[in-house]
Amino acid sequence: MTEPLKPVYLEDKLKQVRGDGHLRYRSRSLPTWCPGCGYFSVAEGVTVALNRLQVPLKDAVVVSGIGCASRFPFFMDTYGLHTLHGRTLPVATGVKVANEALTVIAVGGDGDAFAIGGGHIPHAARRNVDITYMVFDNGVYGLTKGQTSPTSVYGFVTPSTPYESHDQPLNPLMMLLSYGASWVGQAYAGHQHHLSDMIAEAIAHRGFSYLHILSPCVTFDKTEMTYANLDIRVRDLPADHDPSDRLAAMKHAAATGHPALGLYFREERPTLGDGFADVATRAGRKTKTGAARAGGKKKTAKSK
Amino acid sequence: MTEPLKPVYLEDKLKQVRGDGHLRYRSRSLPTWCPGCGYFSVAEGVTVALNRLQVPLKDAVVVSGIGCASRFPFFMDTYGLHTLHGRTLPVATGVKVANEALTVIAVGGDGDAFAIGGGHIPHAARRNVDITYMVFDNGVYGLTKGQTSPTSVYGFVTPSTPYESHDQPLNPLMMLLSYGASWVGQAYAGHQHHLSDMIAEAIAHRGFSYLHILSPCVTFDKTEMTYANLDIRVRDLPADHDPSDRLAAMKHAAATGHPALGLYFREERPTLGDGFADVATRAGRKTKTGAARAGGKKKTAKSK
Amino acid sequence: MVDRNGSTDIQFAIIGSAGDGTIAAGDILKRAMAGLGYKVIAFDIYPAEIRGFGKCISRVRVTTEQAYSLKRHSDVLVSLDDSYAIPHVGEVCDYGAVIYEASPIARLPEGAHITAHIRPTQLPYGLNQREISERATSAARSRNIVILGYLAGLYGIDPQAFRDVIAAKFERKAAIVTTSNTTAFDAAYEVGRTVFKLDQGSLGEPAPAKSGETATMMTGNGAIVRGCIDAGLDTFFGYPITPATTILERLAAELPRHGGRVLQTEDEISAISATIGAGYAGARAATATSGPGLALMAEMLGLGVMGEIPSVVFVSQRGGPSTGMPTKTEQSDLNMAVFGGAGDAQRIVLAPTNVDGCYRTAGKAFEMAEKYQTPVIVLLDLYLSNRYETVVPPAKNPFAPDLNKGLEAWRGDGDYQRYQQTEDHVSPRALPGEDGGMHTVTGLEHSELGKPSDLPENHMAMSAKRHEKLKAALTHPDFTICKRFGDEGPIDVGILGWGSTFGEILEAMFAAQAEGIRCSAMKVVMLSPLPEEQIAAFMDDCDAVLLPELNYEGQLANLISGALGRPLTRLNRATGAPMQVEEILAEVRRLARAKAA
Amino acid sequence: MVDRNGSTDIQFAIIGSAGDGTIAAGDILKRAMAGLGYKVIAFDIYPAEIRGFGKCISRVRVTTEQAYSLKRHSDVLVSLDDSYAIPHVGEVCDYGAVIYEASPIARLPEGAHITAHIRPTQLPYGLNQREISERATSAARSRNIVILGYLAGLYGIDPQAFRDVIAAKFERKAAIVTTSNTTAFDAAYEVGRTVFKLDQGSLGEPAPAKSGETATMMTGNGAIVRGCIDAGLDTFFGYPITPATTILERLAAELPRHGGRVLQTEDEISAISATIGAGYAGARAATATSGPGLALMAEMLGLGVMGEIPSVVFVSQRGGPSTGMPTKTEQSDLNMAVFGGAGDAQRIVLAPTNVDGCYRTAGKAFEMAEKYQTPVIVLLDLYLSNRYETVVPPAKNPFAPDLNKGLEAWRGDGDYQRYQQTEDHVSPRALPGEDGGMHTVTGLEHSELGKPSDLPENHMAMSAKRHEKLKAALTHPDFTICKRFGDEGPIDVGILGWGSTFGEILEAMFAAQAEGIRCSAMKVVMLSPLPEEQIAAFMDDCDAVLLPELNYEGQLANLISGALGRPLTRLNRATGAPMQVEEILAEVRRLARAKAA
Ligand SMILES: Cc1ncc(C[n+]2csc(CCOP(=O)(O)OP(=O)(O)O)c2C)c(N)n1
Ligand SMILES: Cc1ncc(C[n+]2csc(CCOP(=O)(O)OP(=O)(O)O)c2C)c(N)n1
Ligand code: SF4
Ligand code: SF4
Ligand SMILES: [Mg+2]
Ligand SMILES: [Mg+2]
Repeated sequence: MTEPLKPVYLEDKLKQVRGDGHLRYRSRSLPTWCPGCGYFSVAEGVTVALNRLQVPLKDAVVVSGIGCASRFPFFMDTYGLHTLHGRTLPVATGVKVANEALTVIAVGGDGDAFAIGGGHIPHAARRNVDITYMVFDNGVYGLTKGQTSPTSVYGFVTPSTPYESHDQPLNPLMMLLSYGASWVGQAYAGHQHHLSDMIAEAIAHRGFSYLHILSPCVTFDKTEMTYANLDIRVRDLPADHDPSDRLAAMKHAAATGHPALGLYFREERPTLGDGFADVATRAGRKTKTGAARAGGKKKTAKSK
Repeated sequence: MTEPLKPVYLEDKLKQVRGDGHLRYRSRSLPTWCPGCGYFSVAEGVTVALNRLQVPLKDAVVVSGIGCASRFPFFMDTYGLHTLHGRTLPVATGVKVANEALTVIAVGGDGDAFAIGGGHIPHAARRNVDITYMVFDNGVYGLTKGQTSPTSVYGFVTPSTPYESHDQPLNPLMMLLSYGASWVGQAYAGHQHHLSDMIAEAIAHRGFSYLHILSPCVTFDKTEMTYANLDIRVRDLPADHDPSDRLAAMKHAAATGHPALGLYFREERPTLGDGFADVATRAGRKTKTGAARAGGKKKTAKSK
Repeated sequence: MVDRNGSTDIQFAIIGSAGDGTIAAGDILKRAMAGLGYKVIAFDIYPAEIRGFGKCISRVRVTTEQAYSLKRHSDVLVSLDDSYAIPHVGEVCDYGAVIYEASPIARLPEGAHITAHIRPTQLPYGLNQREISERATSAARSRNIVILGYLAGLYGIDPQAFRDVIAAKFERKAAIVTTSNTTAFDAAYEVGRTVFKLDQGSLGEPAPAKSGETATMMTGNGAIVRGCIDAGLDTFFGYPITPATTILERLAAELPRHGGRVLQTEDEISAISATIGAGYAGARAATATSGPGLALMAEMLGLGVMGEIPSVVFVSQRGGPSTGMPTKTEQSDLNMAVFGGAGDAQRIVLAPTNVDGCYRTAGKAFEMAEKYQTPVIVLLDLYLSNRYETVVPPAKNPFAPDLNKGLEAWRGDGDYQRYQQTEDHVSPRALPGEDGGMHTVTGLEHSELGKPSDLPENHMAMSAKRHEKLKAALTHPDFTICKRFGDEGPIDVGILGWGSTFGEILEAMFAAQAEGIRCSAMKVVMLSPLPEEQIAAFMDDCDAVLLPELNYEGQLANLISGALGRPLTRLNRATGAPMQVEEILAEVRRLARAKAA
Repeated sequence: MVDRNGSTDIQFAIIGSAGDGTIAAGDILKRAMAGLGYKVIAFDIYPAEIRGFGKCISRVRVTTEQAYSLKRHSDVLVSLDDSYAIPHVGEVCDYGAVIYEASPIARLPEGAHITAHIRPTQLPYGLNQREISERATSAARSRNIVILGYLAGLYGIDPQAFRDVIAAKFERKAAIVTTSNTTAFDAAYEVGRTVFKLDQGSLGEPAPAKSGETATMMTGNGAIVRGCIDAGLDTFFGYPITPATTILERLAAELPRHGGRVLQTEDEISAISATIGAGYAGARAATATSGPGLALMAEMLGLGVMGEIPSVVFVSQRGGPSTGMPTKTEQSDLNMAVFGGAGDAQRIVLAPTNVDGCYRTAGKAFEMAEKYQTPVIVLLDLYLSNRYETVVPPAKNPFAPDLNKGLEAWRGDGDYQRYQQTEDHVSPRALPGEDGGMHTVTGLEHSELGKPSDLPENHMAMSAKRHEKLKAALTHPDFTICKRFGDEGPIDVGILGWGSTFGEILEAMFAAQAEGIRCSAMKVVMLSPLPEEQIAAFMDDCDAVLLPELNYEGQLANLISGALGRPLTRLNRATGAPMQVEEILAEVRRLARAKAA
């Protein structure tokens, strides 16, 4: 892991890289996020990662739910799908099942993921859908102006919990590990280089990759998940951590006081797409008999 | 743990215990389950447990979702609420929040719990709602006639997966442990005495208790989660397992080849009700000023 | 055996308990009759419980020309369990036959036996079901086969047709199963052939098949599956729920052979979400559910409307509200299909009225979803989903393979506009993987470019676009959005109808015409957008308009009255059972009399 | 400053960018005016983005008698940012004032300056906002306070009223904040007081308060919260969503003081599920959401209908479909509120038309839910939820504490029947914890005992029970289900309306009457069951009936036409903005002319 780096904003970036092509993954819509929001680092990270992997713009689809985090697709020059609150993963699954050739990146906030969307995560993970899921965890509901979220600290005071929240926060990394996700990692918006690296790794993984990104909301959380707090608290995963050891990963994930950054777990196993291929074989797939195939579907030729 | 005991059916039971009051928790509706279904053992277990704990009939509420398992409330002589597929836990939470004095038992099948209902479990667990949740896991959709479920084995052939299921099964125990449930245990319908004991313990626990019950579906699964298979595969948790050690519990939960029965984890921490009490104090609770209180609400006097 | 135009029309009802093989007997019967070239319409009723006991009824109507509904009165009742059959003896028509166990094991008190319930005008046939079965197979298990042999003998039906179906049915079992069942069948056939015949007559010849046509028998859900496959369905995401489960199951078995993918999702929200995701990516995508599942899909269907993403949702209705009566039929999800979304969320809603219509509607639904870039809901109901009819599959695949107005239709200057306002209100739709078409689809209101916008004029214009484009579906090629039957010109009583109930409506219309009432019926297949013009024209012709439907308040009646601002007479039933032809007829008579008076 | 019956009627519009304190200025203005005893109606518009820039408008109408809506034309426009204000100069009426920065930092090209847009009939007031602010507080930050001081001086409003509100507003901040802001205010007040007045007049006296009444100012959502508390709300489960979030937030702060419990759930499905669970257990239970959340609640509301469980759902509508326009108003969730469930899932739907109505409807919703054992949906919309009105809270809590027909009403023999058929179709409801009342509630169709049943007669009878019991709500004590305003007897044009739009309808009606058109307006507060009789009687009186609503197709129009089988004229807008009085008036004129012709 590299040294902390201050977040970079698109405006600065624009000046800095005019003409070097780095920004070709970004749309001309400037992010509407608050200045200082951790999400700018994530956007930068995705840009770096896509550049590094040279994913063709036309083949990348960014799928999101609803929230500040989920505004992300608008700021990309790829295909995008800004869905509904919590439905990021099933929609992304549909996209991937329809067209295996696409690089599908699903993003959302902690509320989108673990509150309203929490029921879908185990299934995307166990099916090993070949997509990348990045949760931008700011421990708060940004877009609706600052209510408590499933990852908020115990005792958080917000407009919906004015007498402190009494819910124990969830532990997303332990959850994803228990679901059987085939790639699980954690990064921090304050460590730009490491974040970009992790995003590239997550996208490159064949199967369901889950990247948890700690990302301060500078507007609605001035006391808990701030840069100041996180800068002090985050650690690297120990160098000797074996990412094929799920239980060891669990142990590190349990140590929430000092969130460890890095790759927790990785395994290679058949993806959902592999499953479909196997089903087709077992079923004795014929060439398409439907009119759709007989007539030759333009789009099929193009996109698959 | 006690020796295996063959399941007991209500009809036999009826003859056996006429007049000894044991059956007073059971309604006069005979279960509509198939003869041999593991659920008869669960019903027996709940009856034994309620007898042991002497919960007043009028104060027990059994809440369920939809499925064969969820038919359970109809066979009880307590209050019952047969809700919707997957909504067992939030409805049960509402019941408990409305009236702390009730003993709330939530039940459902593996599909009800981990497919459509999966999004609610983390939140009931982290809030530590003081209810007991029992999932009757038969690894299949019983009521809809035998489709694959989230806990079905890899490769399961069913009407909806005629060319084998390609989804990795979920691990409910690991999931519940990762959610922060304050009591997690496992029992087996084929081991009646142990099952009854575990149910009693689960109900007695103050906080959210999760009991996973392995229970064969004799009609739609003749090959996988059968009595024959499970009788051989199940083990006791090692005697030296420390139920306050969440990571040790995880390790045992991960060993799915030989499901271990017993108490995986237990901790005492404030419940959702405790949280509300704290909020009331912080808010400076007045006596109720609403007309509802001024006028004196009959039902309040009665039920709270 | 009512005679219609001198040809065959006979309805069998086999009644027994869940363990008796009742449904299996009905299945063999209808397949044998269809094999002989008769038209069949058949519907089974079974208990909601998974196992154990409970009443099963298999009703099979056999005709020369395809019938529109089952009849209230059966011509033949076969009892495999008298305790269940006795309450149904009354439904056997005069000169109809009642076949029962001649030597019941338990001796019943006088008057409790089924024979005590048979009217003098009905024809009683005692049959030693158990004895014949035991003699042939040394078990009583084949009683359901025995009654089939007897029926074949009694009515002079070619026994080979039955033997073929029995052989096919037990193909995967040990050979001995087929042999012993055939033995039982043959023994009973002899008994039936030689028994002293009462007055029941024998069957007319089936109509010869038209050249090149081979009739096949399928259920509504089966026809949906065929329609999906012929329309080139790419992906299907579903979650089991009665009575839609068999669509998922049949597709799971068949679609992979045709290059498609089927996934059982974790719930209905996931199913529709994945369907919308796949639709966005260019697949022909569908899901199937019943009322409770459709309720869960309401929010995501709204994204389909707003994002203009094609998708098809098959909804087989059952008794509601809530979990309701999962194994009973009803037509009460129309409100939700048409109105069940946040905001102005218009979509296309179609409801076929028979099995053949299921096939055509399924395929056309994909065409419409793609052409008008919208969710399409196809409303079925349990009675239609599960009933069998003989249908003649089209010689040529009737569905268009690709109606997407694609990126190549984009003609503007500057950036590609996913939501460009065009003449037909449909915009060129680029698919992921296509260069030059990158854009973001959103559930937020958006500009032509697809960027979020909350400008008043934009919202008004986009709302208009989303509504107006659907109107073109009213003239979608080769699709019947509504159709008029019966008398032309001035009409005493017109009957409007939708879904499975239209079969009973047609039968009632024929009966009313036979009584000299000028009667006409119109089926409405496209329920949203509503064919207002055609319905108004029909109503103009009618002195009175009746709308029978299987729900409590009259959901289509509300819809039509709301759109046209005109009253009509409602006939509503919420019983879980199909509407009775007689109920409709009685109401038609009443309206005709009221007019005459 | 339009004169209505010789009393005050002045509307201010303050326009600036998100960082300018525009909304805060409007807030102080309306509180100060309300403190002086004027009636206020106020509505703010702000950008959808969390932060950064974007146009903010705060409109405050101040009157002697409570007004029904904002006016299209403001009497005073204050610009804090000319680039946003310029497009709005046109909305200032003749002889209205435009107040702007006299010494802008950036020198604009001739013609681009705001003064170039002021009509000769408007009164321009240049004010050195920045300079006064900087002189008083050494920062430009207090410009929003400066304009308030200026307004007070200009219109002769008691400055102390402003100083009090400013002090209260900054109470929790450092004392210096209050002091410096007050200094800025006072400085500007002097400037306003002494500036050469053009023709704008000054304010009339507020009407004296009726004895014992203290008016207070609240939003629609604030009034909902008060109604909930006064009705004895026990539990509230909610999930944040604009524009309903503030109900959750306010209740979270206030309900615990009154012994109630508030929980932010993981989603809307959980919120309604817990609400239904709590309702089953005997609590007064509610949740609040907007269209997308209501869509998710559709299935569980069905359980409430089938299980006859009381619950209250507040739905504040926003622009749809789908995520739509979260910060814009619309009336397009009516379809879903009334029809958005599987099966025949009738429930009670209420829609208040103003802030005072929000309070009464909220409380009565709990009474009705309990009395008729049913879900009750209260439809609000963003415009109503967020707008401020002065209201006079009732002296005595107007809501009944317990209307549950409890176990003690059970009179039958044998086992307690939860769903006993009774005269009023409402059955005695035992609550968990009560001995002798044990039963299981289910979403399956059930017998009177509550056991699952799919018998046809039972389903018909239970469907009838669930529908018929709701009719009693039409005569629920002390609740206005609909109400007629304006002329009696034969009417040229009648206007039907619902929700927030009814304010504009009333203003249009007054204007039409002033023009000599015989005009009457009826607000429909209970939308399900529909007050058919009263609406029909109203329509009988009218030569033409107009129904203006903020959606694309006319959702209430469909409902009324569907129920009554009668046509009416629709006026639909889907712009995200409140309807304009002038649009309604134009349509009324057109209909009146058509009649005359
Ligand atoms: C069905 C539904 N419920 C609620 C909302 C309102 N809503 C929008 S964003 C959001 C939460 C955002 O929090 P998070 O997912 O953590 O994202 P962030 O804004 O913090 O990036 C909510 C509740 C919605 N749009 N849809
Ligand atoms: C919303 C909804 N979707 C689907 C169904 C159909 N359904 C009923 S039970 C069931 C699954 C039952 O499986 P499980 O929860 O494992 O319970 P089991 O029958 O095995 O005890 C399904 C899918 C339903 N009733 N409601
Ligand atoms: S509100 Fe918070 S999460 Fe949203 S853009 Fe602003 S800083 Fe980022
Ligand atoms: S189908 Fe299976 S789970 Fe259902 S009652 Fe029968 S044996 Fe039990
Ligand atoms: Mg967040
Ligand atoms: Mg199961």
